[in-house]
Amino acid sequence: MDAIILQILNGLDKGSAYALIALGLTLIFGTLGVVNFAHGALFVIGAFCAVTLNRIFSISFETTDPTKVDFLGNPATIKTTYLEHWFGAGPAAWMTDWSVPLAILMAIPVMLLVGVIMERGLIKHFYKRPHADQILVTFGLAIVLQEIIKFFYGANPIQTAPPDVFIGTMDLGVWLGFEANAIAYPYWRMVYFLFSTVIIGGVFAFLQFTTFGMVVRAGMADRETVGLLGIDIDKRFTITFAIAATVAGLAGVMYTPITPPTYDIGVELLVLSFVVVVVGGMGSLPGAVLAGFLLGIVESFASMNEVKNILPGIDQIIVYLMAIIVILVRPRGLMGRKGVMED
Amino acid sequence: MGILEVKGVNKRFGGLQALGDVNLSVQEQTVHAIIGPNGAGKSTLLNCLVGKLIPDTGSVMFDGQSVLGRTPYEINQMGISRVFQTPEIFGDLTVMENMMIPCFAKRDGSFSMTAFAAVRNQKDIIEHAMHALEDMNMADKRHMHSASLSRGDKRRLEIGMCLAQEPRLLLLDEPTAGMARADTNNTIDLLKQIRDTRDITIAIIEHDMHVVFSLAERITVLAQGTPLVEETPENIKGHPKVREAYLGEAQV
Amino acid sequence: MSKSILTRRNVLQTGAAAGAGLALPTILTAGSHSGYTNAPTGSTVTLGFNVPQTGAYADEGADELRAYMLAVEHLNGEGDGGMLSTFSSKTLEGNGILGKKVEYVTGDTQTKSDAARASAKSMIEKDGAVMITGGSSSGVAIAVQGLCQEAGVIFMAGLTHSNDTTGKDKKANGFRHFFNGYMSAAALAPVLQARYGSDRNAYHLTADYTWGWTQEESIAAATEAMGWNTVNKVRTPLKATDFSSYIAPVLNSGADILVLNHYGGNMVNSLTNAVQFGLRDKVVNNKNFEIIVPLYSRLMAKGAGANVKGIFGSTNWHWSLQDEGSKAFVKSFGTKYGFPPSQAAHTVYCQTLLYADACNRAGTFNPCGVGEALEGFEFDGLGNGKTLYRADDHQCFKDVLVVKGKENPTSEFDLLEIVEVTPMEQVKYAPDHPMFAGGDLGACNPGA
Amino acid sequence: MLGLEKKDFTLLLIVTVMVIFAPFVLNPFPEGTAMAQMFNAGYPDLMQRFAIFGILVIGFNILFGLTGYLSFGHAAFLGAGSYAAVWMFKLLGYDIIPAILLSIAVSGLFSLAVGYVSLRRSGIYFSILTLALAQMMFNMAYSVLGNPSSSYNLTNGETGLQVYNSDPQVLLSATDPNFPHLFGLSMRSETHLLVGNWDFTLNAGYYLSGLFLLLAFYISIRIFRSPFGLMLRAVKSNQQRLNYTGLNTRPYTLMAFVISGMYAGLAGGLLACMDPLAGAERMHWTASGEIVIMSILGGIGTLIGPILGAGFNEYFKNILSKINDSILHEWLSFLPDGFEDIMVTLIHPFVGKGWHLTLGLLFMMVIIFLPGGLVEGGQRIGKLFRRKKADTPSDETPVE
Repeated sequence: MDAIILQILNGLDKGSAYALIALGLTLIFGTLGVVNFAHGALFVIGAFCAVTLNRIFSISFETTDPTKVDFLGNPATIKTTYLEHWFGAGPAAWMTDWSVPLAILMAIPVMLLVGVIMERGLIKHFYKRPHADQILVTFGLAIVLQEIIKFFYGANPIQTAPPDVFIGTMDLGVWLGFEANAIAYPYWRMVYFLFSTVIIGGVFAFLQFTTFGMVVRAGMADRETVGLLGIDIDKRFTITFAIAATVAGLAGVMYTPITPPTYDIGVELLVLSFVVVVVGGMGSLPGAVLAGFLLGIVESFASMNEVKNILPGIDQIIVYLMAIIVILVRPRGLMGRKGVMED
Repeated sequence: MGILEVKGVNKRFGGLQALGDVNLSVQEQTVHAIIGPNGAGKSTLLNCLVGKLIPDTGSVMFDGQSVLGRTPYEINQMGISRVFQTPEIFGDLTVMENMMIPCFAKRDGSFSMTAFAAVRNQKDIIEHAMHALEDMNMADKRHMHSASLSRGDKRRLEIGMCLAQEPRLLLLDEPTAGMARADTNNTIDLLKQIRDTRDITIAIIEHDMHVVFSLAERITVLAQGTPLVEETPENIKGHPKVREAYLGEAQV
Repeated sequence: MSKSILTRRNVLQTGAAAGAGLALPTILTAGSHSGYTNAPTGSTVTLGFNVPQTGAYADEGADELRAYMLAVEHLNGEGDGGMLSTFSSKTLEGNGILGKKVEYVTGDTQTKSDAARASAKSMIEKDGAVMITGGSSSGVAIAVQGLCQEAGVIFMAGLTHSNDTTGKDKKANGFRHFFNGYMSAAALAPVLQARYGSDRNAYHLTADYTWGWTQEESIAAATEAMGWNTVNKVRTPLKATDFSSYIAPVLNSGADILVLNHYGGNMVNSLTNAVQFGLRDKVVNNKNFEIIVPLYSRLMAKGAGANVKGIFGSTNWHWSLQDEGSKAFVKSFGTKYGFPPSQAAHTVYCQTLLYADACNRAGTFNPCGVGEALEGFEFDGLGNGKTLYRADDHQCFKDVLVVKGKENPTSEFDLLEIVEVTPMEQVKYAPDHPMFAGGDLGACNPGA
Repeated sequence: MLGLEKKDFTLLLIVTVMVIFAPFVLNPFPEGTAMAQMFNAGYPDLMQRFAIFGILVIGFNILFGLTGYLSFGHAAFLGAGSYAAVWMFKLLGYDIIPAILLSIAVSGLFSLAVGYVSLRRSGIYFSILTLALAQMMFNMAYSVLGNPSSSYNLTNGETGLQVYNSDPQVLLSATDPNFPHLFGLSMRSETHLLVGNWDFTLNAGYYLSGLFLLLAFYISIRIFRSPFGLMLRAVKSNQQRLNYTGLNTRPYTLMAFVISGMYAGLAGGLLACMDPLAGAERMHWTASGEIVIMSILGGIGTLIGPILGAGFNEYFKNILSKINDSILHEWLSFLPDGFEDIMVTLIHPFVGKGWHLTLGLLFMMVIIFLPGGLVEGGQRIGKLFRRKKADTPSDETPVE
């Protein structure tokens, strides 16, 4: 039982990352009608915002300490961060410690900008082109973005720790009547789950309660009509794209302490998030969220030894299997409307 | 016994009764129009005839055989050709190639593995297609990219493609919708010519009364998914039920 | 026609007199030539450095490339000479190899066996490389080793840790300086026993591919031999990034040791996740829960950050070693690039020197001659103490380092501390050991 | 001739001449020069790749170019073909005929199964289905089906399937070369032609691949010009109209899928003949993406495009990945010192380990500005020269 609860928690945690990516993907697809294969790269850009802020905080000047030696036997250089120099040791330590949450503040403008540039500079020109062209050009963009990141940050994973207070685990089991430490779950993973629920809730509230959101929803339901209403579609498309980019980016920022980011995780996540979108139903926002969590949980269960002993290797293919079954049995996905993208 | 017999067809979409107990009999070698106000179920009925939709109950017989449960291409091979509201042609192909495809369908059936024959050696097909183009007065346009044709020419091409299959029943779905008056009149003339020169049955769904009264020999009026009357054009004009259904529409 | 591979350079050599000066074309068939593949003709010799430049191991590949360029400098008599002065064999005098200046070409393995072979082939066929070296994974090493055997050039393996490279898949033209899974296990086991006792329950998480399997087998065998119980062996997909669903079952499995048979990004992620789940703070069976990473790499340890602290593993070499050879190498590498070399850099540097020295001693670049010179060669001064290139399987036997993540690193490079240098005798095994059985070295192939 | 109209026959003739003289054309620089080092491409491995990937992309073009169905899992059939061929080498011996026959058959069967399932959907659903099925095949090949210690080691996992001396090879006779061969002619045997300082390599494996390329190209022309090909183009243009014209699209698309799968199988088999090792990575979905890239670079739906695209991609991949800083310095040594360093720094990100970036950018440029690929580029240039000539349309539509 405790094993199952743990896997559900893991599934929710993975699922929240999937859901956030799929949410943006669906938003873009539903409003702009564009299949964005570069969406995984946006997650990676977000993740590297956190890495970058961490690096910025550790920019330092060097002084020589003649009493110590470095690995070559030369007098050691002591690095002092400008942060420490300017703000003093205490605040500097606090800021470095909280660099991941602080990176959100940096990621929001960065991601908005990236989104606007991407949409205005590239995607815009592909609204009228076939879906295959959209897939291909964004696929190309994904390669380019990931290679740029690799050029600056290398190929190895880069560790960014969560704030100290979130290191360690929380004993959830005792609340549920299990013995101590039977169900211990890392704090940061719970933070991530809460964070993503807040973001998901925020996006839905935004769409539900603002005029802008209303237009977006109307556009997702019937693009032609909204086009006829004389609303400045172009501007709204840009903003929608930027919001979707930001959601993916924030998902990336907060994910860095869970698994250290590498330049190429976007590709893996992209395939996954497309599966999520398809399972949820093309163009359905609640579907994307639901499918994200569902897929996370299914994936977690498939990695359990009890399951793997019966079906060896099932954890390697479960995601694809889900996609195949859903597309064949129910092509509109869990919550999609009939006829979307079916030609 | 008509060539097309629709009996007791019902179709519901969720809570909406799109078609309610539709009975319809189209006699061989007549022009039969199905009219009705918007939302009367004309398109749903048409889709039930060509295999796109399957009615909940009832039967649709073509020449004594049921069409229900058959796919569109099977129904086409039985002898029903459909002309769409907006012309559906192969935009990436030339006019000639467009015309050759129904000729192949007529000769080879729904599938044939002809990967090693050369199209240019199919003399019978080329001849057939050229005839069909000449019938439509389009032979001189055969090298044009069909996407670059005018709206009226696209319509002609589509009708020509349907006729090239020598169907027994030609279904037309609002063939003049969205057309300028001149184009509409041309299309009417074309259809008249087809009616008068070929052994063919035509069922036409139309909104434009001008078209209907120029062509049809029988008219079925559909309202709220149910046939109101089936009559000759003369008798339809003053029919009270029709007036009621079309209240406010000036043409009647 | 002969079935041998023939490339441009050696043909030019024989054809030069007949063909070069004449306007008439000369036709040469492979049969008209004898010798060996890519015999250098002019005043230079070309080596092929085949390292991952793209993909997950690109950083290790870059470090290997740095070491190769350093080795070439030293062989050609530039720079400070590095380990040339500490190497026990004294044939290298900074005048190239056999008096020929060393040149090199580079290729990208992409850490894919197909791509690695294609790139090696291009270096052999087009650039006339007489030796191929490099690689950062066992799959690639085995694939390229097979190619070099067929093509008739020497392969000096880079970072490859699978038992199979000098076991089931060993080849006469291939040589490995790096240690392997068995040696890691043999070196680690006594240390682990001393620290953690002999009554332990180990849980293995293993990357689901060739290297992972052989390492899991080696470690499980060695730890079981000292009394440990293996609770479970779980395979994880190679592409996994979030290991939470594999870590969570460990919590209540009754295990008190977690062995991570992971390398690269897998290792960083699984270790990070394991620490996240509080495994290191757990007490199971009244013992502190411990994590072991059998194969350590400093470059990767950096990615895992503070999570490596206190965790045991093994490594082929580490820059903090204080023997003369290591010091000389660290000095020249550090001076040139500004940071200390990785174990991958060290191993490829040594391989290049060893190859050059073997050529000098054999008096030829012929792979059969070079192979003979390397087989059974004993040397010292390259950083791992007295080392033997065993003739039976072309595996180097040398001291293995048992390391643990440093608790208080003094710099960003100071991540591992050496716990013990396990002597060569302790990690040695018979050539026909079951874990290495089934292979056949075959005869050396000189190619054309 | 050969059942082709004049224009197509000319095209076939041009390709034939290209195949025959590639070893010369691709080695324009004399041996030993810096230019030769970098730009000469006339060595067996690369030329074999030109031909083999040409076959692969020609096949892909029959599916994607004609029907518009974008498969993101085509590399799986290449891999299946390679595995089949290596298994033939292991079981029977190094004769390539059974290997190639089996690789075509196996890929044909795989593509029949995959096509049957995925062609139930179209558009992006089709793409995702093919991607998912291919990734499942890749994952199984990479790990579960490749464990040497298990009883079902079909693929030898990460290392790749290869021939061991202990393999049965029941048909191997003592006189056979210890390498894939055709009636005793090793795929590796070569003849060198020395002219002045030039050295041209004529390699058996390349010419065999070239022969298959010509055959593949010829078949593809026949398919393009056949009623079947016309139907496939009609599928791309308007599937609805085709259905309502009495044609069943499913068997057409499925046949196209299987044909292109068999092309991929042939390519996979040939790859194994040139180098008898089959690695799982050639099945990964990014490898499928590369096939898509090649066909777009060349020009989708054109006859010659696939050959150009495959050649272009393989050539630049090979050249770009091998340029390192020392070579850059050598090239730019004519520049003033400081300027040389700046140029090297500027070019550095795009070569060597940055070759992915360059190809990615190039690919984007082509999609944005030249949707018809190299063929469209060629046509645009051609138009500039032919402006004055009156356009006389021929009786058949040009598909190039």
